Amino acid sequence: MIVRVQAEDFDPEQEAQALAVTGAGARVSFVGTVRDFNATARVTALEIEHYPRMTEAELTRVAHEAQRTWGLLDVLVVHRYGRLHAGDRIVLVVTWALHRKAAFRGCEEIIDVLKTRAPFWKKEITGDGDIWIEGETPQT
Amino acid sequence: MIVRVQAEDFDPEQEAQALAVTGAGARVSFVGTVRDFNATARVTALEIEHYPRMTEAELTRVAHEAQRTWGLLDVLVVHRYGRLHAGDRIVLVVTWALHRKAAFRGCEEIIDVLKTRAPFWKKEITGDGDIWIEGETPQT
Amino acid sequence: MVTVRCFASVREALGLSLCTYALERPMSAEAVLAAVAGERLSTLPTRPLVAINMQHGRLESLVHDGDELAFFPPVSGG
Amino acid sequence: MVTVRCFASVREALGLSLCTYALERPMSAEAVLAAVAGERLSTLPTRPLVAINMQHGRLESLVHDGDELAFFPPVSGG
Repeated sequence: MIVRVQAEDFDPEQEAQALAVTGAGARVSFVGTVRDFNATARVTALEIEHYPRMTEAELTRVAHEAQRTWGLLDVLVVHRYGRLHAGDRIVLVVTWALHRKAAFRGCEEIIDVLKTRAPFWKKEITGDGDIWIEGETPQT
Repeated sequence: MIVRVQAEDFDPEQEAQALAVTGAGARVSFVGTVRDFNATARVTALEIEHYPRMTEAELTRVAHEAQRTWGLLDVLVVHRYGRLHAGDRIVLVVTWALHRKAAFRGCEEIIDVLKTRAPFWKKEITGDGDIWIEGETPQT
Repeated sequence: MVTVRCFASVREALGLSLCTYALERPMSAEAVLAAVAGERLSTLPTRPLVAINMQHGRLESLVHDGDELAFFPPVSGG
Repeated sequence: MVTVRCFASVREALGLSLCTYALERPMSAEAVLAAVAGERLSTLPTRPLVAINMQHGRLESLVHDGDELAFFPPVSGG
């Protein structure tokens, strides 16, 4: 299992190859990217703040839970922080399983739970000031 | 949209990059690979036969249906035929959407429907003779 | 004239990959199969599936001059 | 002594990123926040979320010497 938080961009295929998982019949990858900004809002960038060490700890918990629930052979999670622009990759989740259902369910669960529990916060940078994007409340 | 049937291997990331989709917030990729063979069965390879032209036509129908149903921004399907070995990639399905639910549902639907409708047939090659893998009956 | 293709275990059982058949009257896909397979038809363990002009169809469907028929077992791709 | 961190809009509202607080008696996480935020606490539009030792917790939870507390708004990653 690899869980990493970084400012740098990543190559989804190179990341997945690095784990060198064997015996899997199915691999599902999710790549989240910055959508085009609303032109009228004059948004020029996105700034992602995070809570160092807790992000890794929480992502690891989320990945382990999904691995147990769905019997995943392996899991990879990479999440970026810092300043991002339209089209930039934000997050990568890859799951390996014997069969496709487990790989799909596990991958989707990780990104769903990540969005409610991993301590990241997004701010839109505009010419008129910055706007925090409203987040989701984690279940404790 | 790209739909391709080929004997050659593919690089999932290069294939996805070739479509150069913009404006998507989510991309989901499924890669199906040949699982390890049952050692006792002395299986040495997998041979995939297909119905040229109908495979492309059927995969295109499946991709269009999912695109309509889930509002996908784009779809990529690559499926191999010929002789494959344990660990080899067989199929790639990539979906792009504004939001992750649509990308996940669309990708999963394409691979599910492909498995019941696309005219491919798998045979296990063993030292003692070849065994056709039992398939799924397509809904007409 | 219709084109008839067979795939996978159907191809092997019938020893038939590709042939043409001259339609003398409207016939079902199944009747065309019986005509081109001859006595080897009985070697098929179950009724095969059919595609007509590269779309999944029914064995009961009538086929027309110029159609391409294909017979095969349940698919197993992906 | 506990460590207190604030993130995102909570950090900006309180003007507080990182500080320590000397616990004199067992206190709730919320009471620690009130103590370190002072009068700026009222600038928070809602009660923040809390993590205790890098796990999501409750504002009512008692904190102990050596704990690391973090206060922040709902998360918005992914």
